[in-house]
Amino acid sequence: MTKEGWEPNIIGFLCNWCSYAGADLAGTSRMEYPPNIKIIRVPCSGRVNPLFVLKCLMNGADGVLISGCHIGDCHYSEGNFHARRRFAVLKRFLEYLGLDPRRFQMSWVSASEGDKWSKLIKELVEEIKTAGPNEVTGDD
Amino acid sequence: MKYAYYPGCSLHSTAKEYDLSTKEVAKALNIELTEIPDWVCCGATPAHITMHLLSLALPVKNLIQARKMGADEVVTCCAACFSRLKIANKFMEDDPAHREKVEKIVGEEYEGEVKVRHFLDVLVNYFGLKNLGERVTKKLSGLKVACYYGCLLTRPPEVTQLDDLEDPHLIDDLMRTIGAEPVQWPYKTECCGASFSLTKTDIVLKLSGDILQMAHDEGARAIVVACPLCQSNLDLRQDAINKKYKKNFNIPVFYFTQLLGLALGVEPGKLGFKKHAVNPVPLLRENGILGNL
Amino acid sequence: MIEELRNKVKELFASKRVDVVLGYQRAVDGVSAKPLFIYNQEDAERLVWDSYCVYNLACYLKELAGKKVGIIAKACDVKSIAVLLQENQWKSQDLFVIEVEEVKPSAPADKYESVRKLEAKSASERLKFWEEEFSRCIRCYACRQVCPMCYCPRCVADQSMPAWFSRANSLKGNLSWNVTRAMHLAGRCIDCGECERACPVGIPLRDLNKKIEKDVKELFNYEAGSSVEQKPLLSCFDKNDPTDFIK
Amino acid sequence: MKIGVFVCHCGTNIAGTVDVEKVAKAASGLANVKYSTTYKYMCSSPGQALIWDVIKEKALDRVVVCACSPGLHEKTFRKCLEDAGVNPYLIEIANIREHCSWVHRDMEQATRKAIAIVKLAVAKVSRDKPLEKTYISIEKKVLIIGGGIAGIQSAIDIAFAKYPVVIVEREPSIGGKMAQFDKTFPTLDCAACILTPKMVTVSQSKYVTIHTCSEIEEVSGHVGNFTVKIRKKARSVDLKKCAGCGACWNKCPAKTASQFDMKLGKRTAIYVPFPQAVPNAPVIDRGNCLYFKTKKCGICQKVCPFGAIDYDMQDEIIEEKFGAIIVATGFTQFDHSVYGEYGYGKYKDVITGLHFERMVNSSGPTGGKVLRPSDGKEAKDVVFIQCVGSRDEQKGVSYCSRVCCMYTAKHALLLKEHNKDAQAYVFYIDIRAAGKNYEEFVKNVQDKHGAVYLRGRVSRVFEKGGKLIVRGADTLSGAQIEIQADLVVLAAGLVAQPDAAKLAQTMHIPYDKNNLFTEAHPKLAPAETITSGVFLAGACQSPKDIPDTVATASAAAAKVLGLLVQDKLEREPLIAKVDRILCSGCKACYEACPFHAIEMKEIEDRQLKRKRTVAEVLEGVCTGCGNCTAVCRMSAIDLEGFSNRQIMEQLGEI
Repeated sequence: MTKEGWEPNIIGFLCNWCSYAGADLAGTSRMEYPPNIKIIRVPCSGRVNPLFVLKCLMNGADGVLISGCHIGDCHYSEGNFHARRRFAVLKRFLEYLGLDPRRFQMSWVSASEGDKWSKLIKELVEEIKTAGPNEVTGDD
Repeated sequence: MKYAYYPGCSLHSTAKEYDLSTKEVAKALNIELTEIPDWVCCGATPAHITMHLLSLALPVKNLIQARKMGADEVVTCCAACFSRLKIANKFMEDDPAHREKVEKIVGEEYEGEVKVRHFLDVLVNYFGLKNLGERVTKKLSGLKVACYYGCLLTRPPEVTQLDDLEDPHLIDDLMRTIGAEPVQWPYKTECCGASFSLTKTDIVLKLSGDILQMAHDEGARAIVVACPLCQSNLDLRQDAINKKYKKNFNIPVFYFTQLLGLALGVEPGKLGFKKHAVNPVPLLRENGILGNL
Repeated sequence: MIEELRNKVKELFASKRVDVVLGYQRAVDGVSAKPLFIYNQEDAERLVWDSYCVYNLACYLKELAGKKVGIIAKACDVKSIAVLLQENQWKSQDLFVIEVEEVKPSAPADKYESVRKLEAKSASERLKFWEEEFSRCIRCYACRQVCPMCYCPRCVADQSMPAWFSRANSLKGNLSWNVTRAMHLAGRCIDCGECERACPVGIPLRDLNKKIEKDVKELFNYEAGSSVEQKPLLSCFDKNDPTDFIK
Repeated sequence: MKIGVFVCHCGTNIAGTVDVEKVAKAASGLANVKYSTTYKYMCSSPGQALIWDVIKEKALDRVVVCACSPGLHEKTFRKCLEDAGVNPYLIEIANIREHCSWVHRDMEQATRKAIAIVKLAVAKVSRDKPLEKTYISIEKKVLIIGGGIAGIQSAIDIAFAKYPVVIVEREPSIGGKMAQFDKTFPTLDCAACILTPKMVTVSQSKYVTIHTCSEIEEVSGHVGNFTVKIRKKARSVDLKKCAGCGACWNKCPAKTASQFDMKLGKRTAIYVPFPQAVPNAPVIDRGNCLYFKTKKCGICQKVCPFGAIDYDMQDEIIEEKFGAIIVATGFTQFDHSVYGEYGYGKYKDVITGLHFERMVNSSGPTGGKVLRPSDGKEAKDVVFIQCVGSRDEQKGVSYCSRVCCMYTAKHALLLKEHNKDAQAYVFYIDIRAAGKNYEEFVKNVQDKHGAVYLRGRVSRVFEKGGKLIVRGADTLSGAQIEIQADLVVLAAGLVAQPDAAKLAQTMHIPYDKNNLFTEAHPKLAPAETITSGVFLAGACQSPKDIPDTVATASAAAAKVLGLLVQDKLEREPLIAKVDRILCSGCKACYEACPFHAIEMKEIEDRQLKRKRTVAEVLEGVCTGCGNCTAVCRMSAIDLEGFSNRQIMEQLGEI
C-alpha cells in the first residue's frame, strides 16, 4: 500500500486560544515532533465546518485533526461543545462510508499542554503511516 | 398478595421467633409468602469484607432462584439480608462490568429484575396501615415502646430507599396502628455493635447499653426491632450489660412482627416469646395484653 | 372519510382561510395518486385518499412561501412540517394542517436493518460499496429538489465563492455532494424517502440519511420532527454529549 | 494583487533550522507574490522599516510575514501596514518558528515544511479583505442589580466618576446581608458602622437612583445599549411624601416575625426592616396587614401626618436604557433542614450563623444576649458546627463557602465577649483562614478566648433533658465526643439566590451547576461575563467575604468606567456577517450563537415581492467565534478574517 518515500500529509484545525497556543508552547519548549502536520488557525473548534474536513480528504490529505480547548475551557464558553456534537456525527458518518477512523480525529489540547501536543502528533503520524496514503480514486 | 420469601440464616436459627411471627402475621393478613427453595446464605458481613464479587454472587443466586419460581418480588425480614439483596440488585442494574462477572459466576443472566422488599415495606406501604388497623383485634394500648431501626435498614439510602434516613418511622407507624405508644427518642439508628458481639463483646456491651439506657430514659418499657442481630445484642447481652455497668435493665426486645401478631389475635404461643432472654411475658401481662397463660 | 376530507377543505375555502390546499388526486393510470393543488371548492371534489397517496406533500411548501396553505398531512408530512416550523420557514398561522391517518403496510421490524448490515462490513467493503453507488450519480440533484428540507436559497453545491466541492461528475465530486447532502440533513431528515424515490439511478440514499438518524438517536437522543420547540440538532448541545472519540 | 513575503531569520531561531533563503525563493514563485525577501529580525525597527519601504517601492497591497506565532507580533505588523497606507487586515503571519523551526531538527524537512506553511499563508492572504474597525454608541448609564455591599460599592465608584447609576434592589432597603451582620472579621468593626455611611453616600449622590422593592423583568440589547424593564413593586407608601417619622409603625396593630431578625424578633405589618434603612421609609407587608386582609384597620393612613400611605398603589414597570450592567445579587444561606443529623431544622435551639449575628447585635431581637430561642434562657455552652452544606456533595454543595471558618471564629469570640462564663466548641473539617490577619484571628480566638476546636464531624444532635446533646468525632484524639450544649450554631454555607438561574437566563449569562454566575475567565477576567457589557460583583459569582466582595465590586466598576469613558466602542472587525441573499432565516445560527449576537429580522424581499426573515449580526455583541458559520448550511453567514473563502483557499493548497 505504502508508496515509495510517501510521508503522511496531515491537516490540523487548531483553535486560536488553546490548541494553537499549546502547539506554540511545544515550540517554545523545543519538543520535537514529525513535520507532517500543517496547521490552519481558526478562532474556535466551533468554527470548523464539516465541509472543510471533506475538502481536506478530497484534496488528498491523509489525515485531518480538529483540536480545541478542553470542555469547560472554551474561550467562547460553548464552541467546543458544538464542535464535539457536530464531529461526532461526521466521524461516524465518514466511517460508515468506509473512511479509516484514523484519518479523522479530534483532540482537546490546552495552552499549557505542549507535551500533549507533541505526543499527539507523534502518535497521529504513526497511525496515519500504518493506515497508508489516502487514495480517493478518480479525479476532480 | 403473593411474594417469594427469603428468610435468611438468622431466621432459621437464632431468630426463629422472627420467622415464626412473620409467617403468622402473613397468614393472618392473607399475604402469601412462599419460601425460596434451596436458598443460600446472603453472605452477610463476612462476604463483603472478604470478597466483593462473592458478596454479589450469593444474593444474586437467591434472586435467580426466586425468579425461577416465577416471583418478581422477594420479601425479607432480616436487615442484613435486605441490605445485601438490595445492594446486589443495584450493582446488577447499574454496573455492566460487575453484572458480567457475576453472571459468569452464577452461570445465568440477571439484571436486577426481581425486586426486593422488606416485610415492613410490604405491611406499611402495600398492605396499608388503614387495612391493617381494621384487622387489629387486640389493641396494645399503654405499651410504651422504643422503635429501633439500627444501621442497615435505611443505609445507604440510595440503595435501601426504605425510610427516612435520619429519622425513620415505619415501625413507629406500625406500632401506633396497633395501639402501642412509640416514644420519641434519638437513638433509632445508632449502632448496636453488630457482629462485634462475638469478637469484641465489650464494644457491644457499651453501644447496646447506651441504647437500652436511652430507651429507658425516654420512658420505653420495650424495644421493637426489625433486625435479628440488633435483637440478639439488646436481648441476649442485656444481662452482661447489667453486670458490667451495674444497671438493672429489664427491657424486652420484640420483633415488630411479634407485637403485630398479638394485635392480630395470633395465639401467643406461636410467636416464640419463649426464645427471649429477657422474659417479655410479665410486661405483656402487666399491660393486659396477655392473660394468665 | 373522503367526503369528510373534502368538506374540511371546502370549509377552509369558505372561511377564506387559505389560498391553496395540497392534497392528492388520481393519476392518469387510474390507480396511483399524484399531488393536487386545490385553489377552490370545486377542485376539492378531485381529492382522493388511499394507500397510493405516498408523496410527501411538504415538498411543495417551498414554492408556496408567503401564501396561506392548507395541507393534507400524513405522519411523515406532519414531521416535515414540524421541522419547517422549527426552522422558521413557516409560521403556524399560515399553515392549516389536516392530519390523516395512513393506511400503512406493516412497518419493518428493524428500521435500521440495512444500515446495520452495512455497518457490519469492513471499512474497505463499505468504501467499495459506496464508491460503486456514487459512481452512478449523475448529479441531477433530484434528491435535493424533492426534499422538503432542501430550501436553501442557493445550495452550497451551486456556490462558487468558495466552490465547496467539485461540480464535475467525478467520484470525488459525487462523494462530496452526497456527504454534504446527508450532513446537511443531520437531525432534520424525517425519512420520508422522497430522495430515494426520486433518484433516477437508484442510489440507496435513505441508507445515508438513516445512518445519521440512527446515530443521533443513539448519541444525543434526538429525533427530527418530534417537536416544533426543540432546537436544531447541530445548533445545540448537551454537556454530557459523548466525548469518548476525542483524544 | 501584489503580495510581498517577508521571511524572518529570528537570529538563528528560525534560520538555524530553516533555510530562509530557500523559503523566500520558493515564495517568490507563488501566484501573485511580487516580492520576497529575508531579514534578521523582521519585528525590529529596521525590519519593519524594510517592510514599509518595500510596500511603498513595489506598491504591495498584501503582506505575508514568515516569523513567530501571530500571538506575538501580528499586531506589530498590522500597525506597520497601516503606517504604510495598507489596510491592516491584509496581512497573514506564517508561523515558521513555534510550529516549525523549533520543533524540527532536520533542515531539509523543516525547510520543506516552512515552505508549505508559507503557501498556506499566501493562499489565505490572497483572499483577505480590507476590514474597518466598527464603532458602536454607548448609553452612559449603569444598571446595578442588587443593593448589598457589592452593589453599593460599585455604585459609589461609578458615581464618583460622575456617571449615572441605577440600583435595583428587591428588598425594601439597600444594605443586603451585611446590614444583618453584627461585627466583621478580623478587625471586629461593627458592620453597621462601616456600611451605613456607604448607604448614605449612595442615597445622597445625585448620580445614583435607587429602586427598592424592585426586580428585573426583562433585558434586551447589547453592550452600550441595553434596554431593561424593571418592576417596581407596590410599596403602599409614597416615598416622595414619607418622612420616615415612624408614626405608622408605632401604631400598627399587626405583628409578625421579622425576616431581618431571622424570625427571632417581631415587626409590624408596616415596617422599616432596620433602623438605618435606605430609603428610610416603611413598606406595607400586604400579607400581614389587617387593612389588606380584612379591609378593617387603616390606622397607618389615619396617623400619617404626610398622607404618604397609599393602599391602592400598583406595581409599576419602568423601562430604561443602560450602557453596562453589574450583577451583584449576592447569596443566600444554605438551608440546613436537609440535615437529619442536626434535627432537620426542627430543634429551636439549633440556629444558623445569621441567627447568631442578629442575636449578638445589641440592637437585635435579644438586645445582644445569646439566648436559647426555646426558653429564652442564656446560653452557656454553645457548639458551632462548620461546613453545614459546604464541602458536602451528598446533601449540600461541593465547594468551600470560604467565610464560615472566619465567621465561626468571630462568633466564638463574640460569645465570650457577651458572656464571660460561656464556652464555645467548634467542630471543623479544616480551618481555612487564608486572608490578611485571618489566621492570627483564629489563633487568637483559640488561645485567648478559650474556644475549643474539635477536628471532626458531628454525627448527631438530639434533645435530652432540656439540653442539646451534640455527638461528634474528634479525629485528632480518635475519640467520640458528646457535648451537652445549650445552643448549636450551624455555619451554613453560602449558596446562590433561589432565582439566580432565572436571572442568568434573563441576562444571557452562563451559570454553573450551583447556579453561581460564571465569569468570562476564572483568572484573567473574573469580573466580566462572556456577555459583553455585563459584569459580576460579589458573592453571586462565588462565596466571598466582605473585603473580596468590595474588591470585585470596584473591579467591576473600573471595567464599566473603562467602557463609559469611550466616545464610541471600538470593535475588532473579525466578526460574523450575513449575506441576506443566501440566508433562509432558518435560525440555525441564531440558536447556535453562544452570545445571542444574532437577531432575526424581517425584510422586504423585492425580488420575491414578499417579506422574509433573515439573520442579522449584532456587531457590538459578536465575538467572532465563528460557530454560526459552521452550522449554516447555505454559508450565508461568514466570519471576517477567517472566512470560508480564506480557509477553502488554504485547503486548496494542501
